[in-house]
Amino acid sequence: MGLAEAAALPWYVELWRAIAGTVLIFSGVAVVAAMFGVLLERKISGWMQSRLGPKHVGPQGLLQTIADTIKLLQKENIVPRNADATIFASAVLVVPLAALLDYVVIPFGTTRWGPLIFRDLNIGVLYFAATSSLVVVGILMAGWGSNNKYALIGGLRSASQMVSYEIPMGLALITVAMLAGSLSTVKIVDAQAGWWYAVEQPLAFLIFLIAAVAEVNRVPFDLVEAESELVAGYFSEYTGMRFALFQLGEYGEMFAMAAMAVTLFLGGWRGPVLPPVLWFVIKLYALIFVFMWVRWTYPRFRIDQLLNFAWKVLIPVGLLNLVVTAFFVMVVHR
Amino acid sequence: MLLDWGYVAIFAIVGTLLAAMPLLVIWLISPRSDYPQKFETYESGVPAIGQAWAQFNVRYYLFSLVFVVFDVEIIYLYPWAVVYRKAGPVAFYDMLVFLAILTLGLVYAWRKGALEWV
Amino acid sequence: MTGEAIAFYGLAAVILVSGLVVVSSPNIVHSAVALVPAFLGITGIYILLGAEFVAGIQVLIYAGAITVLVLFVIMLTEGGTGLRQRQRNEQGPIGASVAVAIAVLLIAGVTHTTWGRGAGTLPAYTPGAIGQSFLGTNLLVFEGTSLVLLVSLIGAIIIARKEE
Amino acid sequence: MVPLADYLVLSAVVFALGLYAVVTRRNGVAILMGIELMLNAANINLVAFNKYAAPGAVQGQIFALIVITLAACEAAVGLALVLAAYRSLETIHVDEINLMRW
Repeated sequence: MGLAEAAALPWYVELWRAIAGTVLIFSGVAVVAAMFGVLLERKISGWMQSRLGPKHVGPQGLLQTIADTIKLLQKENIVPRNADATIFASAVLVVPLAALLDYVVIPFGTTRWGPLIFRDLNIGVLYFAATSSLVVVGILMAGWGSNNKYALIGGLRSASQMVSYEIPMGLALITVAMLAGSLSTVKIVDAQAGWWYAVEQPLAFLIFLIAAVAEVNRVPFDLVEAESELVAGYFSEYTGMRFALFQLGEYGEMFAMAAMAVTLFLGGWRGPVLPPVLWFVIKLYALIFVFMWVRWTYPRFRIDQLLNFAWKVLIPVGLLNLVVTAFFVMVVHR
Repeated sequence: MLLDWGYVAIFAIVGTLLAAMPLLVIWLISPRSDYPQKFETYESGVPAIGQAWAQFNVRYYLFSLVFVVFDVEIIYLYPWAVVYRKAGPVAFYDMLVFLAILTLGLVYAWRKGALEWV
Repeated sequence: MTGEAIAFYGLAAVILVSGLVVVSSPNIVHSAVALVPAFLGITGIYILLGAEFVAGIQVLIYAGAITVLVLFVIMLTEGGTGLRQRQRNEQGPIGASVAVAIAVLLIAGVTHTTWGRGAGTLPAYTPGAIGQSFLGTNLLVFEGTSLVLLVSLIGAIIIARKEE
Repeated sequence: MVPLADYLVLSAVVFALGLYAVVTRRNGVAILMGIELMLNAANINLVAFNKYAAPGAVQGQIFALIVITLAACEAAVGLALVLAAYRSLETIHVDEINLMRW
């Protein structure tokens, strides 16, 4: 992976390295983010509501998600008669793939040979913004392809919500890129050797976190799925493994957002004593815990409140924050 | 640089294949039934009336319209942000003018009610 | 055949196949969705040409924003697939022959010209180079775009909003 | 290395595809999609010339950025026009929008 940049490796070595890295990241996301994430979500939800959560499969219910996956594998694969079969089937691949592509630019740690990252792209942050914007297309495809009223309303709501929150997220990304003077994620982590950007830029951090929660359609911004009104939103019609792939995409995207927040604002893998990868994991799970905590703390927004919040609060604040930060950077530099 | 993107391309291709694998598995092992009501559109148990492919409200369009314009504005800030630390105060005033015009657009959309969900 | 050539012809195939779907599918939503692989293929072409930054913008704007806008408008107007209506006017044969004629003319033109090669190499870090030029030679472009965007935002809102 | 002419041929074919859509489609949205394809074809040319003819500068790429910007504006305004036409005339088929013809 992003280890020692040996210039003259033969092409098949590079090919196998790339394939091995992909398989590693894919299985990591599937097991650590999706399977363990679902379990964690259920356990933490249980803990916050003073109940136990899954308990019976394996020790303390640890194998619950594996049992769920095996169950989903045996489920029937139903395509509704009225659905548009091509779009219905391909949406399943678009959503998880767009989420997975985010992981290319996330530095998980550092070793003696250099940062542990799939590829340190020159335009890392922009790449992240671009790939996560592709999720919207997948969601619209799923919502429209199902030919189901709940699914279509969920898809449309989701699309307008996600595009609205892309703007404040972009403003937060730009603020960080301006401070670090680079779009590469590794350089941004390096620039946080002194202070974390969460300390220098608490406002941008807050904006990024709020936008991240909205981008992954979680409570309090989950009116896309709003189970009490829209059943399951855009994936109402999906059964069995296709449903599981949407879950993979959703949890993969959530972990990617948290990992990006760690990289941009919490100093990435940096930390004393413990090995860098461990630090990264600790910070990642701390943020994931915050996401789950928020879920059980706030009620769901209405769509007008949600869009107002993006356009009339977050974007003006983000713009102002950018200008003020730029001003201070200029003053300090003179 | 091309090597980097070669990796990304392989990531995309292999990732698609890996994501498609469970679909192949269920195609092989999942049960099939020909019970016709299973293929009905789900509407909480009530038979669905008409298609979902009906018309929707124009509000969705207004938001995505404002979004496209702002998204384009933001892409111009990325290259600006990269060079800002090395550039002089000129960069700051450039950005100020740029954002002032952008803010005019936001204020206009706000005043005209394009950001209202009514 | 080098890796670059393989990538180029692969991407060209993706672009042309999805482009064909865009222009010929009777289902208007299929056309709109097929725009996405076409745009992503063109992104790949930009990367082959060393324009990373433009490639990122291409995905962000075309695949992530314009496609969404197009899908929204289809859902707001036709509502469905458009299969019930005739999608093509009576100029089909004429249009096809004009398109083919222009393609042949352009291809003949570009293949019979000897293109000069410029000296120098591309800047290694395109976002930085573009940013520098926005603060120098292309300052007016930088400020001008925001004006263009302001005007089109105002225009589009006026047109799209319901009149009271 | 892939020669410049190959990129130009690709862009010519994409341009012709877009032109075909613009000339033969009845649906306003489909026509706009054709225009997007044509603009993309122009962009391929600009970026290709940047690499092959003037690699020292980034003028071609900046031009491509401007084209992308204008394409976004065009899509926003054009689709707004389609919506307005649909609202007042109940059709988005351009050959039925003939109020101004006599």
